[in-house]
Parts: sequence; structure tokens; C-alpha cells
Amino acid sequence: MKFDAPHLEYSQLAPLLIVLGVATIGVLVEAAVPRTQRYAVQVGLAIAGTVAAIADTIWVFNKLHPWSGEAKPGRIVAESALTLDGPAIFCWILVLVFSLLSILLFAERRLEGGVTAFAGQAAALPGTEAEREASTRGLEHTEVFPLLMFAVAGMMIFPAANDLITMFVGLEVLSLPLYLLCGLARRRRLLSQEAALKYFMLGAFSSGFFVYGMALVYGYAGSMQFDKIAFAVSAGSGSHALLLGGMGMLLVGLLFKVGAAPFQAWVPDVYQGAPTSVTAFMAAGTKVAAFGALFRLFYVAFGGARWDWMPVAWGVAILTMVVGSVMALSQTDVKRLLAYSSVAHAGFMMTAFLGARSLADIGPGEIQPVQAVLFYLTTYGLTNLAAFAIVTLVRDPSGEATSMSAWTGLGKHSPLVAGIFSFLLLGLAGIPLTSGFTGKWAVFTSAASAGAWPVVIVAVLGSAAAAFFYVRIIVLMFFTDPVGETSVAIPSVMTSSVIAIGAAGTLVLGVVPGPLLDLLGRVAEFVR
Amino acid sequence: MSVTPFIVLSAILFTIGCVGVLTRRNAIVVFMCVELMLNASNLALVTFSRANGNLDGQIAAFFVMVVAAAEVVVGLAIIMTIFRSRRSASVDDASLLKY
Amino acid sequence: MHVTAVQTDGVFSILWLVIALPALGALVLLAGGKRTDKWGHWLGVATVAASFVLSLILFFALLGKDEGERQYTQHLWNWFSAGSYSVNIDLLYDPLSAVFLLLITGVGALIHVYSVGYMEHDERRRRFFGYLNLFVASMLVLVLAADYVGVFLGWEGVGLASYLLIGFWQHKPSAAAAAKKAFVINRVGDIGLSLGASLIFVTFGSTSFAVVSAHADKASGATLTAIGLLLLLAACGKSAQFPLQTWLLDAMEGPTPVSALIHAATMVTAGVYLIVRSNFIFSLTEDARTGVIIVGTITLLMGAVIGCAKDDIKKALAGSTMSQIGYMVLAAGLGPAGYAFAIFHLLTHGFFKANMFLGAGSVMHGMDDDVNMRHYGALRKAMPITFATFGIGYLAILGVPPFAGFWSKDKIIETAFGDNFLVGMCALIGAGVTAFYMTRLMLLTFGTTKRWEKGVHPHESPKVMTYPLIALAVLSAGGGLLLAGDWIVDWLTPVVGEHEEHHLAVGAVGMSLIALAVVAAGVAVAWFLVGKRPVPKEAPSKVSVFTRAARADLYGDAFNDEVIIKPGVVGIRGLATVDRSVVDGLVEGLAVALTAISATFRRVQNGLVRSYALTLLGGAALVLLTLLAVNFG
Amino acid sequence: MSDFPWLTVMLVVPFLGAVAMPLLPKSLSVENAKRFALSVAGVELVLGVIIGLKFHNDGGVQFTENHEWIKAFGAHYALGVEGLGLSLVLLTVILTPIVMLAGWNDGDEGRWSPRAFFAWMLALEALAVGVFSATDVFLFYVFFEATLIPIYFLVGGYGGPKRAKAAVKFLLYNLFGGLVMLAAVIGLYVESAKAGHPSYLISDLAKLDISTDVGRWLFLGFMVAFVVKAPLFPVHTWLPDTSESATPGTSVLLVSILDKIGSFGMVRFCLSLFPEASHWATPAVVVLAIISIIYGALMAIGEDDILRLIAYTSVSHFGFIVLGIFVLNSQGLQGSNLYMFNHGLSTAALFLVAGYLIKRHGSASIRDYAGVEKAAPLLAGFLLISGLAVLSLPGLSPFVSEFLVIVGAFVYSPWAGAFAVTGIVLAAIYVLLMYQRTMTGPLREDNATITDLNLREKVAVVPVLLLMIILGLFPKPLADMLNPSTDHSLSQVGAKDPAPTVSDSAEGSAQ
Repeated sequence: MKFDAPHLEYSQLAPLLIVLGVATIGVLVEAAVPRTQRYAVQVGLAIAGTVAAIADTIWVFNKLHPWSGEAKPGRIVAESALTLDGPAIFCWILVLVFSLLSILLFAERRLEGGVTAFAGQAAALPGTEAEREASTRGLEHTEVFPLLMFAVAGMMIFPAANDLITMFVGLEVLSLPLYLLCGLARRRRLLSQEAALKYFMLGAFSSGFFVYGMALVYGYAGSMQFDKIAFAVSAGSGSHALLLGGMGMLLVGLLFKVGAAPFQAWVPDVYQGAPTSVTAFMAAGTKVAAFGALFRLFYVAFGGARWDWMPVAWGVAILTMVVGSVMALSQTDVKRLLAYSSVAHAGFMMTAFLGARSLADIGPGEIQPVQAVLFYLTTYGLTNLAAFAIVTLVRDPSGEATSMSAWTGLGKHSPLVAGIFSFLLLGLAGIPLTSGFTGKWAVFTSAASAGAWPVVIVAVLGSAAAAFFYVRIIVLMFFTDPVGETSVAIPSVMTSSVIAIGAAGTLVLGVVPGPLLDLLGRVAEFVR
Repeated sequence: MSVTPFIVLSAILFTIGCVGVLTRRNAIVVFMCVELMLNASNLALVTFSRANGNLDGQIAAFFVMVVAAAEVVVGLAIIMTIFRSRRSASVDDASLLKY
Repeated sequence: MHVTAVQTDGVFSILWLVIALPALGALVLLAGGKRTDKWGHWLGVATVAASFVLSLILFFALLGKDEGERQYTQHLWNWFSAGSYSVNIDLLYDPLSAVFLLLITGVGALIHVYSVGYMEHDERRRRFFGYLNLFVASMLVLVLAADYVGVFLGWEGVGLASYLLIGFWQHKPSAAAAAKKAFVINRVGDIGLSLGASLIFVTFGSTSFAVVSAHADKASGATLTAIGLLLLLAACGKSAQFPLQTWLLDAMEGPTPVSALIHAATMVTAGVYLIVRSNFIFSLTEDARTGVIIVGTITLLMGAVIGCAKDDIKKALAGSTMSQIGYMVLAAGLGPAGYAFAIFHLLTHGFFKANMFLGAGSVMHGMDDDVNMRHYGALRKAMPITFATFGIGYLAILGVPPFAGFWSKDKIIETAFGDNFLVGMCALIGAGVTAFYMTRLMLLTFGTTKRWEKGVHPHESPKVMTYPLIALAVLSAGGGLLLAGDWIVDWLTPVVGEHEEHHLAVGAVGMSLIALAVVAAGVAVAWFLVGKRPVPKEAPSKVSVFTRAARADLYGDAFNDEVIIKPGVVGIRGLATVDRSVVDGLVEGLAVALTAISATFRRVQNGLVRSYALTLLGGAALVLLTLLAVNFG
Repeated sequence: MSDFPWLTVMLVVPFLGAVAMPLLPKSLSVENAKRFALSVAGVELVLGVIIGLKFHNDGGVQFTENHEWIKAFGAHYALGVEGLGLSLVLLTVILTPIVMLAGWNDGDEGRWSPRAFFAWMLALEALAVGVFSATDVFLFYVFFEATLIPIYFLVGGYGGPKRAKAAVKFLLYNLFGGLVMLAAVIGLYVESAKAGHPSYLISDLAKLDISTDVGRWLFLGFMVAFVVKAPLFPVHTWLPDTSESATPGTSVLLVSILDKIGSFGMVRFCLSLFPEASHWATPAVVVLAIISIIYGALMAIGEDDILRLIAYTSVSHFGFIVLGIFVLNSQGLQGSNLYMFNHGLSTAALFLVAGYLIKRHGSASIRDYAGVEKAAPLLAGFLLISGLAVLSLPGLSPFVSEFLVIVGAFVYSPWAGAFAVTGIVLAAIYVLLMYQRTMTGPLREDNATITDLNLREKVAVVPVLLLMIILGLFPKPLADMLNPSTDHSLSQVGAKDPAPTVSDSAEGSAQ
């Protein structure tokens, strides 16, 4: 027997390796660097690593010549384990940018009086002497930064995976650190721990489906590789039932991560219980990774069977939009409301998923589904990060005041924060001149182009219902008089810059989305 | 060799796992049921690997096992903290977040 | 007859000034504010008087032309156009508008002069004159317009002036209500004019008299009848004809000169004008004319009956006005045989009814604005000039020769008999009833014994008021001269076409004698019922059903109240409830329902991780089943 | 200067003014800040007059600008006006300074500063100019939705006690309509992309060959938004609620200007892009319009709140406007085009004068007034003139438009004309009943303190009244501007006027 050393394209995989490397170094830092300096070192390391990864990713991206008319399609690397094509690399950029912003949120110390928002000593029991002591000593878990970096690595692997094993590994690498991060809140630790438990339990459960689906598809196609699966699908060989079962179970695993109905049950609880900065990171990053993977798997591997899965996708899209919009109507907690909003947005993004058509049907210059969803992910991520960042600012003596009643009259004493938040909400609602509108337009158009008219109708009606609850918050902030002792804390430059970047992105992508859309139009094609 | 018996067995195991997740209260047991589901998948993977005549499935099975181990690490940590805070490992007790 | 007018030239080009002068007066008086208080009323008089002079000049100029050349139009500007439809602000000056110009500006000027005295103590006199000028200008637009839409402009303008003037003392709720009522009922009539104009446009592609008259004969009979009936509806509104008559009696809330000018002499006759002006349509449709006759006949009897029971001097006169206009409408409905007499009676009625209204105003002026005739009596000595002029008007309306009314009313009765015996009889009976109520009015006011309230010192009005009375009395006496040598008939021929004569079995003179006999009977009845008995100061309450009905204006208002207003109010209230609860409620209810659904399904999110796992499993099952169903279903 | 971007300048001037308002130095007094806003609106008015004078009536779409905006969407920054668009732009620039002047102190008691009040108004002016001059459907949609936000804050921040609820209701109704329209806008893209390169330019879209079914669906999508905007029964209830709570000035901007987007959109988009569907939908729309005419008027008769009353009259009038548009003949359409402008004037006058009254006594309920004419004759006079304009008295500008609509409706079907014409009677009732109850009769004791109009208030309203009188007798400048627009729309929708039943009269009128 002869072993061949696997051939790895190190230069192209560098961003991923940088992130993984930084994460590993971060773990070592925890062991080697004195407690007092760990924060500075970890933050510096994470930021530097992410920035380097972004720069490197852009360098890799440039090799596709995305700025010219004739963009290269990208290539399959790492012994067919990963695909570095336009959508994958763009997902990398998005994930990295969102994680950079998240790092800034993670590192915010001014709001809690000099410590991060993470538990000082996760092992200390809530409400015990040990916890108090940890608090007075100003302890903090700096492990969150390596955990975040591991999750980022998972988010990069997930949408770039070219076979089911890699995809599964990516899924777990992104999920496991997140489970932990969810449970690390400094305040309201019981809720935080509960969120972690629920996320973990359900996440593991859904992984089970994913793995079983993987097995069935493998049984059908005889291979884990997408191109080979696609070949088997188009050839029509093998047991169709195996294919259907496998597709269905894989779909369950992915839709769970996306937060689509009827697999959305974890979303509100986890979003509410997790530390807000983690929620922001999950909402922005996980969506990118999961939608990237969903599109790749179903367009590349199961594209030939789209008449089989399309009806399910229709139903899921409709159900997700309806559940997200309707359930949000009666929410009284801002984070929980934003969680349901994220479910609704998952539904809106699902509409782009329905835009799958054969390339021949797509006219010149017409919006393609992948282009649309990548654009939407960009806009949604930026808006959402900024919105959650603002949630961290509104506080009462017991920490963040996420109950909506605490937000009444915010516009009176903090017009700037309330104004920006309103703008972000209008963005989420999809009012023109915000990125939410252009994004919605793009995904709805791609669905409409493929003839999914009923879904588009539900989508616009859902948007109307969604507008209702976004506007409710604006009314609360501006047209109601303040009660209680809610105040808006002044953040450091880190959180402020996240808010500024998010809001600016919401505006710029709303007014001049053209360049980004054109760019995506050139590269948004999967390599098979 | 017919794959059917193996697949049926794996399906039964998977189902038992599922049912266990739904019915058991203790977090540890629930977690074990999830592991059972993963192992049911492993059985299917290995079976198909054999049937298809390539090693992908077996490799996958190893990956799944490794991942399951990692999951155990994370999962037990979470369950431990919950247990310590609440003096209970029942998943039903953790229900503050709702509605 | 066809309207084939030529463009104005020479002296006729001053035509627009006839309208412009009072319009300018109105503008100055209404926009000028308090600065014009001192001299405003004289400006009002002057503009109308100047218009009268211009009208005279134009009239004589027209008189100097040959019969066939007596139609002039002045194009002012294009009002609006849409597609092939174009409406111009054009003036049409022909024999018909010429006599109207003289009537409006002449009687108008006299009433303006009279008002200077009548309104002397009213602090808002300037505004009153502003409104009067506005009225005159609008009325002139009405009679000079060469297009139905142009007529509409004047039509609503006089409606507005009438509204403003009826409600001039708007601090009185009754006056304000009466003003609104007049306007609203007139608007009902306007439906007729709007739709009439629309139908005319659809039929002829234009609403100008010239086009319509040129092509009227090509239109189908049904269309012409429809147009005719729609125009009749318009006429009913403006001329207080059945069934839109109820507003006129209430309109007496306005100052008396207003009643004289607008609600006797000019505006209320606009309906008659409209019918006569549209002779090119009515001449071609017997059915529409029948409708006109029926309306006229009913109204002339109704008005007369109402006039009999009223103790309010102005309302009695208003009933009379209704009745007399009924005669005119009847005449107009008689077609080519009656058009000229309708206009003739319109003119003489304008003289004597204005005369009598102003006389009534003079009486009220002397009696501290009391209008109840039961409080009058034996005023002939206290107010000799008023009595004398009123007396002439009285004789004129009765149709006693040689006063104006004799000539004009007689001709109508005669023609009516020529058309239909029943209609003729109604007209004849109407004349008798007229004699009764007018005699009653004369007796109650000037005859019998005095029943004045304490502290009332009747006195003759100042000269500024009596001179117009005298002038109008002269016209009432001599207005019949217009018929001398059939002048008025010939004069109007270019407008309304050749006159048709009806020959009666009894002959014209015989008819006159019969009519006189009926009138005499009416006078006699009044003499015995009113003159010979003491007049109670309060109206007796135990009276016959007929009297009660007449006092209640023959239940016109009651009918409207019960059938339109009360159900309307209820309906609108119901509709408001529907709007709130159903129309709005559906939408708001949707929001509420969604929120309720949301609140219900919130409970599903019960916080138990195992139940979440169950939904996950259920979802997975659903996904798989759907996949299978799609493929194998 | 033919390439000078007039419309962009008109868009930018008030927008910059709005942005500048909060940035003005804090030391600047409130009065001076308001004056600044007014002068910005004044500059805008001058610009409007300039383009009005430079406009050639028969020149089609003018002052065009076209820049590619979002290539992937086929969206362009494309502006241009033809007669109808220009008339509404002019209406906007005329009414905005008037509203500012009339509502000079209306922003003082709001939730936020008067500065913000004037800033929002300027922002609204900019967006309104944009919406009437956009020649790209996507750009139009963006402006269409964006106008909601200033109004939302104007209502919610400066209105009466129920303002917050009213603002939300307003927003949700219009957002709902807008989102349904979004589906249709997307549909247009799909059709356009099918035909080749996607483009949202109206000129490109008009060339599309849209199949019957698709055209009808898209038409409905647009129509829903427009019917909510120019409210017709049964989606009108937001309007009275909003008017009741907004300041009168806001209501003017809303009803006189922004609601015209609905009727404007019907002409600009429904007729020209979906001719077949327009014909198809005509009977239903006509019935709906007639119901609105009568329903709105009846509701106005029964209404006690003056502001709600005016709102209901607008429902009735929008019924007329929509009726005129969908009878698809030149009388009706020209009438509607005129009506949009004239209704803007008459309703503005009525809202503002009623606002003066309400401001003085603090109540909008008719029951709280009686005999005010005695105390404030000028106010009463202005109210009456405005009211008469609303009831379309000949001689005032709305008459011509309403008459043409009735004629147009009659041409379409005598029954339509007959039902529509009842509106004129009902209009007389609701206007005069309101006037009678508030202004006439003996003066109520607590009304005696009502003062007559001051100079500022007079200066604000008199131009509107004058304009109504002048355009009532001499509407030619406006009509000439709109006539080519009407003809163009009709030719696009492929409607021909029926010939008169008789007579060969092509000349149409005497001589």
C-alpha cells in the first residue's frame, strides 16, 4: 500500500489556516500568558488574525478576477474537500468581517464597568460567594476569543465544503464553540446556561439527522462528493427513496442551522438567553455559513432533483415567513423580537433559494438566486450586528434592559441611539433607501423569476406584518413617554464603530447597492 | 450481501434514539440517545461503504465518532454547569426561556 | 330656432361690460373691506344703473337691426376643453337676452336704490350691496351665456348669491337654515343641468346653443325627451316648481329687497328662461313638454292654495310667486304657442311682483319688521304711497284690464285652453284663487281695522324707497303695452320661432270675459270671508283640513322630512357605525386577530426542550412525507 | 441650459434644507430657523415657476435626466416631467410654503422641536418632487415608500392626542399597499428580464409585450397600492383617522399632495403600462369609485369632527378623480388631471382655514361652535369660499374638473354619470351644514373670544383662494399643460372617444 501525501493549496487555504492557527494560539495563550495580560493579547491576536485573514481572503478572491467582465469560476482544492469559488470566498469575507465586528463587541469592557460581558468564572455557581469573588477580582473568560475563532473556522469550512464529510465537520466546528459561548453570560447566568443547553441538545439532535441523511445519500450515490452525487442524481441510478430520505434529512439539519420553520424553536430561546454579542455573531455569521452550505448542497449536488425538493422548499419558505412575522407580533422582549425577526428573514432568504433555475433560463444581467442571497446576507448581517450592538447599550441597574417596556421613550433622552435603532429597524422592515429594501427586492425577484409567485405574495404580506412589529418599537421609543430607570450607556469606540459600520452599511447598500450587486453577479456561480 | 437488514437495524436504532430524546428527562440520557442516533448513522455508513465498495463511508464513520467525542466534551460541560446551578439534570427544569 | 349668431361689432362689443360692471362692483365691495363702508352702497347702485344704461343702448341698437340679424355673440375666451369637447365663455345677445338684460338691470337698479333706504340701519349694508352686485352679475351671465355650461356658471352664481342673501341675517338660525335649504334643493335641480349638459354633449359633441340648435332635429325623440326632462328638473329647482318648491317659502328669511329681486323678479324665473332658451329642444319633444305642462299646472295651483293660508305677508307673496311662475312654466310647456307669453308674463310679473314685494318691505319698514298681516290693518292712510303702488300691483296680478297682468295672464289661460281643456281649467281656477288670496292680503294689510301692536307707529317710507315703488307701479300698470301690436311676440320670433295661434270657440274676448268673471268671484269670496268679518289677531287653530294643509305648505317639507331627511339621518348614522366597526373593523380586526393568533401560538413555545425536539421531529417527518408525496403521490 | 438638471436641483434644494435644519447653529432663534425653512421653500417655489415657464406644453417628457443607478436591478436615476407630473410638482412647491406659513406655530407644541417639524416638511417636499418626476418605476417606488417616513413623524410628533396610533395606522395601511405594489414592481422586472435586458424605465417598460394574465395581476398589484393611497372605499379609514390627529398643515401635505401619488400613479403606470388590464378592470374600478363618491360624502355629512369631515370629503373627491381616470375618455381623464391640482388647492384651503378655527378654540368638534361669523367674519368668509370650492361651485377651479369628470362618466355610461352626479348634492349638504352649524346662528358665549385672522394667516391662504378663482374662470394655462398629457395617456391605453350620436360637428363649439 502506498500513501500519497495529500496535496494542499496552502496559499489559497491560507485564510482558513490563519483563523485556525490563531484559534490554536489563543488556546495556548490561555495557558501561557498571565491573567492580567490575557485580554489584551487575546483581543489583539483575534483582531490581527481576522484582519490578516480578511486581507488574505481578498487576495484569494482577487484571483477570480471579479472586477473584470470575465470572472474566473474558482477551483476545487484540498483533495476535493473544499471549493474555492465566488460564493465560498465571498462567504469567507462576510464571515470574517462579521466576526471582526463581533470581536469588537466581545471585547467591549466599558459597559460592564471594566470587564467583558462574559462570565468571570463560568465554573462558579450563580449567586454564590465564588461568583461574587470572581466578579470583585475582575475575572473574565478570555477563552471566548479562541472559541469565536474556532467557530469562524467552522463557518468558513461549512459553505466551502465540497463533500458531505467536510460539510459535517464544518457544521460541528462552527456549532460546538457556539454552544459554549451561549452559556457564558456574566449577567442572568441561568438563562444563559439554559440557552446553551437547549442549543446544544437540539443542535446535537439535528446533527443526528444530518449524519443519517449523509449516510443515506452516500448509500444512494456511492460517494460523498457533490459532483459525484450530482452525477448520480442526473443519471437517476439507485434507489430514489434513499435519495429522498437523504435529501430530506440533510435539509432538516441545514434548515435547523438556518433557523427556518418548523425547525425554528431554538432560535428565540437561544437568542434571548445568550450574551447579546454572541447572539449578534450567531445571527450574522451562522446565517451566512448555513445559507452558503444550503445553497451549495442543493444547487450543486441535488440541483438535478430540484423538482423533488422544490415543493418542500416552497412550504418551508412560506411557513418560515409566516411564523417569524406572526410570532414576533406578540413579543415583549427586544432580543426575542429580533430573534423572531431573524426567523422571518430566514424565510425571506429562503425565497431566493426557490429561484433555482437552469442557467439557460437566466437572462443576461438578470438577478440570480445566489447573487441575491449573498447580497441579502451582507445587508442583514450588517444591520443585525448594529441592532444587537445597540441592544447592549440600553441598560438598567441589573444589566441590559431587553424588556420592551424599558425602551419606552428612549427617543426622548437618547435621540441619537433611538434614531439609529429606528433606522436599523426600518432597514429590517425593508423600507426603501435602506439595504433591507434592496436585499428584499433581490431575493423576491429571484423567486419571482422562477415563477414562485405565491411565495412572493406571502413574502410581501409577511413583510407588511413584520413592519407592524418593527414600527411598534419605533412608536415605543418616540411616541411614548419614558418610564423607569433605563439609561443608555456610553460605549467605547469598539461598540460604537460596530454600530456606525452597521448603520452606514445599511444606508450605503440601500442607496448604492449597484457595485456590490454587480460584483456578486460576476462571481455568484458555484463550481461543480 | 443484502444491505437491507443492516439498514433496517440502523433505522431502528435511529428511531430508538429519536424516541429517547423525546421521552427521557435526564440530560445525560437524552445526550446518550443522540449518540445512539449518530451510531445508527455510523452503521448505515459502514454498510453502504461495504455495499458501494469504497472506503468513504468508513472514513466518514470515523469522523462521526470523533465529532461525537468532541460533542461529548462540550455537552458534558454544559450539562455539568446546569446541574451545578440547578442541582438537577432534568432538561424539563430548564424552562425559564419561553413564550 | 337655430342660433346662428354673428360676432359682435360696433356698439355690441360693449356687451361684456354689462356683466363686468356689477362684477367689478361686487369685487370692490367684498374685497375692499371696511374702507368702502361709506360709499359702497352707492357704488353698488351705480354699477347696476350703468349696466342698465348699457343694456338700453344695446337694446336700441338691436331694435335698429333687421329681424334676421338680431343675434350677436361675443367670444371672450376658451373656458376649458378636453378632447373634442370645448367650452367657451361666449356671450349671446339676442332678443330674448335683451329683454332679460333690461329686466335684470332695470328692476335690479330700482331695487338697489330701494335697498339704500331699506338697509340703512344695517351695519353690514356694504356687504349686502356686494352680494346684490354679485347676484346681478351672475344673473347676467346666466342669460347671456351661449353655452349650457356657461348658463351653469351663472346658474350656480345666482344660487350662491341667493344663498348669501337669504342667509344675510345669518345670526338667525332660521335664516341660515333657509339659505342652506335653498342651495341644497337647487343642487338637486343642478343634477338635471349637469346630466342634461352631459347628455347634450354625448348627443351633439358640444353644449353650445349654436351647435345644439343646428342639429337638434337629427337627434332621436327619446334623447330629446330625456334632455328636456333633465332640463325641466333643473328648472324645477331654480324656479321652485313642484316637487322642488319647498325652499322658496323659507327663502323669505332674506331681506325684502332680496325677495323682490331674486325670489320674485329674476332668479326664480331662470327656469322659465332655460326652457324657453332651449326651445329648439322642447319644440321637438311633445313628451317633455307635457312634463313641463304638468309641473307648471300643479305648481300654479299649489302656490295659489298656499298663498291663501299664509298670514306672513312675504310668504303669501312667495306662494303667489310660485303660482305665477307655474303659469310661466305652463306657458313655456305649451311650446311655440306659449314661449312668447311665458316671457311676456315673466316680464310683467317681474314688474308687479317686485313692486308688491317692495311694497311689503315698505309696510314692514313702517311696522317694525313685523310680517304678520294679522297685526296690520287699515294701513292705507298711514302709508298712502305704498298703498297706491301696491294697489296697482294688486290689480295687475289679478289681471284687471288694462294693467299688465291682464294681458299676460290672459294670453296664457287662453293658450292653455287651446291646448287642453283640463289645463285651461286649472289655469282659470288658479286665476280665481289668485284673486282670492291677493284680495285677502290687500284687505288684511290696507283695509279692515287697525290691529297694530302697542308702540308701533306706521309711517310712510323715505323717498329713496318710494320712488322705486312708483317706478315699478308705472311699469305694472303699463307693462301690457309690450303686447301692443303683438310686439313682444314678433320680437321673440327670432329666438323661439314662429308663433302658433290657438283659436278658441269662445274667442279671445269671450275668454277674457270668463277669466274676469272668475277673478271677480275670487275677489267677492275674499270680501265676504275676510273683509266682512273681524280679523282675529291670532290665527284661528280650528280650521279645516285644507287650511291646515295649505298652512303647512301642502306638506312639502313634511314629506321631505319624513321620506328623505329622517331616514337619511338614520342611514348616515348607521353608515358611520358600519364605517367604524365593519370597514375599519375588518382591517383593525385583522391586526387584532393576527396578534391574538400570535399570542396563542406563543404558548407553543413552552420553554421545554423536549417539546422543541418534538416539533423538530415533526418538521422532519413533514419534510420527508412531502418529499415522498411529491414523488410518489 | 437645456441640460441643466432642474429636477435634480429641485430635489436637492429642499433636501439639503431639511438636512441643514438640525445643523443650524443652536444660537439661531426658533423664528429664524423657521424663516430659513420658509426661504428654502421659497427658493423651491421660484425654481418651480422657472421650470413651469420653460415647459413646452406639447414637448412630451421634459427636463429629463437619466443615469444608470443599480444595473443589476435595471434601475435608473431617471427624472422628467410631462404635463401631469409638472402640474403636481407645481402644486407641491406652491403648497409647501403656504403650509409652512399657515402652520407657523403648529410645530411648537409637538414632541420634538419646531425645527424638526420644518425639516420634515422640507424633506417631504423633496420626496414629493421626486415621486412626481421619476420616470423609472424603481425610483418611483423608492420615493413612494420614502414619503411615508416624513409624514409618519409629522403625524406622530406634532398631532393631536391620538397621534401615535394614527401615525401607525397611516404607515401600516400605506406600507401594506406599497408592499403589494412591490410584488408587482418585481413582476415588471421579471417581464422585462424575459424580454432581454432588464430595465425599469417607463419608456422601456411601455414597449413590453406583457401577456394578458400577467398584465392583469401586475395591474392589480399597482392598483392596490394606489387605491390605498388615493383612498377609495373600503381602504379609506386611515385617512380620517390620520387627518383627525395630524396638524392641518400636515393634512394638507398628505391629502393635497401625497395622496395624489395614488391617482397620479394610476394614470402614469396603470394606464400606460397595462392598457389591456385597465380596460378589463374599468367596470369594477368605476363601481368602486362611485361607491366612494357617495360613501365619502355620506360619511362627511354625518361627521362631527371638522378635520375628519374634510378627510371624508376627500374620499368622495378621490372617487371622482378615479372615476374620471377609468372611464377612459378624454373628458373624464382631462377632468381628473385637472381635479388632482384643483382638489389640492380646495382641500388645502379648507384644511388650513378650518385649522385656523380649531387652533383658536381648541376643538375640532362642530358642536363646539356656533355663530362664529359674528366674531370672525373674515375667517367665516374664507371658510365659506373654501367650502364652496370643495363643493365645486362654478367659477371656482374644482368645478371645471368635476364637471368634466361627470361628463366623462356620462359618456362612459349614463348610469355612472347619474350616480356620480349625486355627489354634487351631497357635497352641498356636507359643506353648508358644517358652515351653518359653526358660523351662523347666535354667537356661542365661549366662541366670543375667537379672533379674526391675522396678517400671516391671511397671507398664507389668500394665494390659494385667488388661484382657485383665477383657475376657475381661466383654467387654460393649466388645462393646456395637461391636455397633451391626457391625449398621450389615452393613446397609450388605446381608448378612443366615442363620436357624438348626431351631428357632424367637428368644430365642437360655436364658431
